[in-house]
Amino acid sequence: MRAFIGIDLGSTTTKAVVLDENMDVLGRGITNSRANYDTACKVAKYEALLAARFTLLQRGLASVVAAESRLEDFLGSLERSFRLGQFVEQLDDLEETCLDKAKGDRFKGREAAIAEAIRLIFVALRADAPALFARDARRKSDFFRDLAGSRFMAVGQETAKAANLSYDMLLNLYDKAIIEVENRPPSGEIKDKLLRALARLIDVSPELADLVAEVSDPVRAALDIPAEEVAVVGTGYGRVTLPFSKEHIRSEILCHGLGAHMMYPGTRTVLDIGGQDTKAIQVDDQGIVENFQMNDRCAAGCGRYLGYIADEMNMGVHELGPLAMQATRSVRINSTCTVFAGAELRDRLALGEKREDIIAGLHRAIILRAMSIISRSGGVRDQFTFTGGVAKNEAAVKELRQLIIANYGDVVININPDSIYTGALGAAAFARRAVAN
Amino acid sequence: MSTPVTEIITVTEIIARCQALFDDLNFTYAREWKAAVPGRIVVGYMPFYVPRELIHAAGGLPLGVLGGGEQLEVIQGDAYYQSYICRIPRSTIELGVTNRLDFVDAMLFPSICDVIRNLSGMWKIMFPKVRSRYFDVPQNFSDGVGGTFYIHELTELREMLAEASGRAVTDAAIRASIALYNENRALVREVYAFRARQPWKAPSAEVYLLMRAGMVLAVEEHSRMLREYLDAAAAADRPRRDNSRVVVTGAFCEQPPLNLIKSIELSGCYIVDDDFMLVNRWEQSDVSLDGDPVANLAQAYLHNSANTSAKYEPDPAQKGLYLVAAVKRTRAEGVIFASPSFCDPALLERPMLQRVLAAHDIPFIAFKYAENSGQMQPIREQAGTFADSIKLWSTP
Amino acid sequence: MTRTAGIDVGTGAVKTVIFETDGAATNWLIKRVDRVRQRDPYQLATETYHTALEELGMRHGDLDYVATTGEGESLSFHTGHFYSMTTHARGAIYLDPEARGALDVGALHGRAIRMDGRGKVLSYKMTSQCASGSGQFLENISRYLGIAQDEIGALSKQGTSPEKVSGICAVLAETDVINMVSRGISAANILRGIHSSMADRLAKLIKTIGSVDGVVLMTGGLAHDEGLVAAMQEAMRQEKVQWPVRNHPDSIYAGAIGAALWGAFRHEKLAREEALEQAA
Amino acid sequence: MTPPAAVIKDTSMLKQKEMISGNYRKLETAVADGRKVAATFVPGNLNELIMCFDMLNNLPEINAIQNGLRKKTGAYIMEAEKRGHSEDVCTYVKADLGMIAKGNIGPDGQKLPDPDLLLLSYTGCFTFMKWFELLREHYKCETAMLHVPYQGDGRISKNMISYVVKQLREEVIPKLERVSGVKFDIDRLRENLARSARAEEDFVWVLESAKARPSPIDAYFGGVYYIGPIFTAFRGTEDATLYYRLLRAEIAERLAAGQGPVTPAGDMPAERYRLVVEGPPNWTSFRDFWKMFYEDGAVVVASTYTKVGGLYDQGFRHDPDHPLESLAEYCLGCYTNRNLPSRVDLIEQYMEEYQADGLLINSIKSCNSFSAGQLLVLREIERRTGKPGAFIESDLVDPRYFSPANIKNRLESYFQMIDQRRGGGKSVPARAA
Ligand SMILES: Nc1ncnc2c1ncn2[C@@H]1O[C@H](COP(=O)(O)OP(=O)(O)O)[C@@H](O)[C@H]1O
Ligand SMILES: Nc1ncnc2c1ncn2[C@@H]1O[C@H](COP(=O)(O)OP(=O)(O)O)[C@@H](O)[C@H]1O
Ligand code: SF4
Ligand code: SF4
Ligand code: SF4
Repeated sequence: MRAFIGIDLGSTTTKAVVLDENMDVLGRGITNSRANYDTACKVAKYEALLAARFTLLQRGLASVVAAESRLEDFLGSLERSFRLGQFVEQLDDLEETCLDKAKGDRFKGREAAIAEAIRLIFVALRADAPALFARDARRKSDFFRDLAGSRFMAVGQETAKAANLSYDMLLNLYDKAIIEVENRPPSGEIKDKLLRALARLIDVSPELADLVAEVSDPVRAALDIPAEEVAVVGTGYGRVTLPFSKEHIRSEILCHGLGAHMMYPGTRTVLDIGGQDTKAIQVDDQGIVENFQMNDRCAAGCGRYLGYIADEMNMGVHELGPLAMQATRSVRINSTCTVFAGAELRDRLALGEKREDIIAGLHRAIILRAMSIISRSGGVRDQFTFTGGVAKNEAAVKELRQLIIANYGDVVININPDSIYTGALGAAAFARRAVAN
Repeated sequence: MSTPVTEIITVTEIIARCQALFDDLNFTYAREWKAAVPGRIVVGYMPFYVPRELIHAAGGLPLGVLGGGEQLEVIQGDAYYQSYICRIPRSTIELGVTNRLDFVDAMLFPSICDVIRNLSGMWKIMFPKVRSRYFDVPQNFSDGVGGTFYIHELTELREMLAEASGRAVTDAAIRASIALYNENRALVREVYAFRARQPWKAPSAEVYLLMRAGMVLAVEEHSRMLREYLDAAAAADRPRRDNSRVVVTGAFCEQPPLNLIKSIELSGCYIVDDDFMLVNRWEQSDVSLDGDPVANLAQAYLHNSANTSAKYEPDPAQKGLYLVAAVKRTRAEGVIFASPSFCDPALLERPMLQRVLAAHDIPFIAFKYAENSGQMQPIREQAGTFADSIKLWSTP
Repeated sequence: MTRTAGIDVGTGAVKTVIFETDGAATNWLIKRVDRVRQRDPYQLATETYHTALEELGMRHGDLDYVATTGEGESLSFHTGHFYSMTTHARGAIYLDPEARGALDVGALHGRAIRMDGRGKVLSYKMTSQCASGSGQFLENISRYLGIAQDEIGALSKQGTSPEKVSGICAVLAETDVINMVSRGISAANILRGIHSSMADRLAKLIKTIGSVDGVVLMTGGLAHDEGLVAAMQEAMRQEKVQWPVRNHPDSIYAGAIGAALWGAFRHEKLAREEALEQAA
Repeated sequence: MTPPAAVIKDTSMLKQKEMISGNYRKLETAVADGRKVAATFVPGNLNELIMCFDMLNNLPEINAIQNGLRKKTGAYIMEAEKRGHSEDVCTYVKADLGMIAKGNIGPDGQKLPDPDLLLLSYTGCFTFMKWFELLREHYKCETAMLHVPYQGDGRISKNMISYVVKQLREEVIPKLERVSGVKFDIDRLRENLARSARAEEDFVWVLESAKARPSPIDAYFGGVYYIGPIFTAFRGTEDATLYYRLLRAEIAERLAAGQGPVTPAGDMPAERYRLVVEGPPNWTSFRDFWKMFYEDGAVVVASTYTKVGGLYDQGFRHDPDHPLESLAEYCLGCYTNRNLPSRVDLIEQYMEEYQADGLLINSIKSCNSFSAGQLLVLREIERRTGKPGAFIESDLVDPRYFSPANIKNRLESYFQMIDQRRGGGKSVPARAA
């Protein structure tokens, strides 16, 4: 497997895409960005290569397992088993690190109580884990930091009360530990881990044993195909600090333009709303950037804005869209300042407005800002493609559709479930080109 | 006045009418006014001084275009302006590109600042079919120099209007218009004086809406409305609150959101004078009706017009005294500088005015706003602190 | 004898105090601070107020004036509301009789206030909308770095080569900080950098309010951050401002104290006016 | 507009440096020498007239620029803001007021004299008027106001000329006579104007040399040096005439040799992109800003900033035969006094005549006069020429508003975009997994 990899180091998430020689996407991976850029890239790449393995598995097994649904089911179970294993491993690491942090003068005399509390919390966390990775389970996020964090806080509050310890202190231990844990790069070979996951799978789902036996050889064959990382190109907000040389770095504008063009060759206008920037890009029929505009130094109205709101309401980011969809009207919100979003929210709640209506208003505010940036870059031309993390948010998409149609008439609007990977896809294409030329 | 008893109109009704005019971003009134009689023209102008008499004399409706306020969603307008430029030009462009001003025959851009000045050129590029004119006024106030220049400018404007309306703008018509506007200005001054006497009877948000109506209504109709309001407000029974009295200044162009005006009052301040929509009371006493009407307009501009930061003050000793005079006249206890963010004329003037106030021991506070500001908390906080200190320190 | 409560409803925390005053003598009966933490601040304020009353064995009717400040304008059971600058000025003088300036730094705001000896606000300046110099920002960062609130001060003081944060914006500043971590800057230097950037801005704020005839007392939640206090003192030295800046163990209550004391003042004034009216 | 030390060491440059420091020296000793000082602005300055009264000329904008290049303005701006000026307003004003508040020490480190007259020739920007009202409040000296009307319809009318001439006669000249104690002599003015016209001729030749490929000059980063004498205290002097003669000879040599512009890093290697730039430069990071261009082979072949103090390349010359009228026409014709449609036409003309690859707008936060409407200018130019445009934002002398990473990002993308467009590029649709 010759792999051409694009990595998009964003302000909130880091994405990787693996292409093969024919420019086919083999795998995509994502993780939260973090202080250690190197790790963020490694994790994203690791995830993308993992996904690529699954693509290879699927190709290898297609001839062996005739029923498509059965194959899907098997691969899905395998992936969940893999993720659960990884999650538990990281939980173990986190627990150990927490205990390690609970030493020193500040904790004098309370060590035993703290250790016990931590143990209890992690017992609960581990007990929860399988449910998180059950079939069709809804997760608040896919990142370890968010998953472990939200459970830790929920369980921690009660545990602290019961043990008569300060909750702030327990939270602080978690904060101290998580930054270390998440900055440790993933260890171990994908292949070995997958094999272990396969073994576990039989333990939990004995009914799959036949199938597993049946596919064992093609699985091994697929896992044995060596992965050769031919070229890696980096882009994104953090690109200047990427551990790559200058020739292996492209501006995120070019990558997004090219990525969108690859997904939808008819694209002329691209809107990307990421964590802290919003870009509107005009491309020609070759995917070459003709014009672009970005938000200026203010981060108002970008993805992080939704993050702050979600935090304020104690929800996951991906739950905001569905909530806003329940609105019956939308409250007019003028300020999209991220930092004051919470204050504004409280203000409106105090005035008796309904939560869903306010949230709908906040989404509209974000999209209005994006509309201005689009308009500044030259308006919307057919076809229009919406990319970036916020494209996953149905309420944002709904407002955008409405406004695009109202202002630019009937244009094709493309939104891809994988749109968050657009920049990385463009980067991967540049990687492929670099080798071709 | 002999208003029959059956026709007594309440404050609520008048203000509801004004609010409806204020909310109507499609300018239905002006559209209907124009459609009612063939040959009528509508001439838009940006907030500030323009000689409305000439427009009226040409059979036109002067239509104040005061931006989009807080309700307009600015989508395309933002594409034309950087974040560090005030809001009013972008919402005005939005009004233009969304065809809300498509019935306007000519646009005037008064000489107030570089932003409006450049907007006049943008209008020429974006709406080539509309007559648009940058309306310059002299900063030299001697009759032979600035006066002569200004009479020329007025004459050019007069010609443009005649061309637009297809009829000559006669001296007699101008004189008749001056008379109507003299009457209107007198009524406006009366409303202001009434509020300064009994601010609890004429809440600032009401007076504001009433004056705003004057920017879009025919002058005759507005004068009638002012008269009705004066009667109705005097008759209304409204409680008097323990508020302090303030003059608001700096808001002569981009308008604050109505909520801001309400917030100032809610947090304990009665506004007893302001500089919202100065064009309503630009000439400070009647413009003469004798002789050459254009020369009279020029005279009034040079020697008897409102003071504001867009006008040069030739006499350093006089700088800012108009504000002190306003405070004295209305017995205000302080001044609130409320200016649009990024408004160069207001913000550059501010420190000079503040020093004059300080020299006269007049307390003041200052804040900035945008026409679509949503957060009133900081405003309430500052106006409230101002009012608190009067509440706590006044002697019973 | 006048009994009054002061309730300071903030975005970060609700502060409640109850006072008993008799002429010039004041007796501070109780103090409470509750972090809002995603709860309804009004409900929180109501609850805290009632538990405080209970603890003192009092009922709502026993109080002569319940004064709110901060964002408490629409708290249903209050007698009157005073705005934050009014109350912080008064509270600062109560805590530190030499105070003629107050620097209130809370969850989302910073304000510098100059007052006279009676607590009358003479001038003030507030930070503009952008919020990187606020408690919320510091809290987010320290959580990110895994540092507990009580560790911040000491750690920051250990910083030897502070790294300044550029941003006006808290969001971008957070990214700045993550960048710093990635460059291996120590937590101590990062915190010290944030403190000194904040202090720079706050010192400039103080300079704009004119010459303070006494001490500037830091009030609000961040007055308890020794790292910020130290940075503040340093910044004032660098800006060559003579007025000493200090804090007080009860600084966070300044707003609530001011509200309670102004409540008493107003109550007495109103009573006098009523007496005057009755006499007439 | 002296360059930071050791940038360009040509004879003309040395000459200019000597002229500028000479002027500062004269200002420093003005009081001792008993010379009267007029403060005035660059756009629409009446240098030839001021010279008739033996007065010295102190330009606050130039002080702000010089202080900006020396990175002193950050502190001055803070000082002005501390004294109640809004963070929103023009930083030239604040840099000037801050400098005065901190003791009025000029860029050369010597105390500047208080002006005897504020000559407010108010051209192309309302801020000037407020600026001098503020200075008047401080110095309490005489102020002469020359109101120059705006070319709202894109033309200079007779009414405008006679208004300006009348003000010169009745307001400005009498005040100059009174303050200086020198009687106005129109023949002296004629001589000065004749010298101006000669320098203007050479200056225009230099600007137009950029039509060649490669261009021997950078008409923006280099251009700001070339405009120095003619835009400031030297127009109408013998020195200025000489400077432009020297400069022209030097450029002629480079042109003949097929050389590109001189940059702080020596000769520019190869010309890759030819740009027209609209808007003033940033001064606090001038060198870093310039570097982002020459490093990538980008040359500015025409700029509008070099027209703020007069549009000589459009044929205007000071005219000794109509002295006051020609001063009026000069003031009325400065770049920012032209309406937006004329500005667009001018830029379009530059794009064509100088065969540019695109238009870059450096939008300045301080300056509404330039900035309000620039996004429409960009759009119009793109529409009319089909060439790509780019938009960056910075400020004149406020270091807080120069974000190198941001600007670099945009420039880089812009240059890559021009390249890609030239190269065509191949279509690469992907197949989804
Ligand atoms: N599943 C989801 N549902 C809704 N919003 C999402 C989802 N995933 C990410 N987002 C939004 O996308 C943003 C991140 O977008 P991304 O394009 O990855 O930004 P960056 O490249 O700057 O890191 C987040 O701040 C969040 O608001
Ligand atoms: N002991 C402490 N040390 C440091 N910071 C503190 C402490 N207590 C509170 N804070 C900070 O103070 C902030 C709350 O301050 P406060 O003045 O109550 O703000 P507000 O009035 O806006 O609620 C919180 O955001 C918290 O970060
Ligand atoms: S608000 Fe101020 S800056 Fe903006 S257009 Fe009006 S006068 Fe000009
Ligand atoms: S704090 Fe808010 S307004 Fe300020 S830069 Fe950040 S997002 Fe923008
Ligand atoms: S606004 Fe522009 S033209 Fe006016 S003084 Fe400032 S920089 Fe100069």
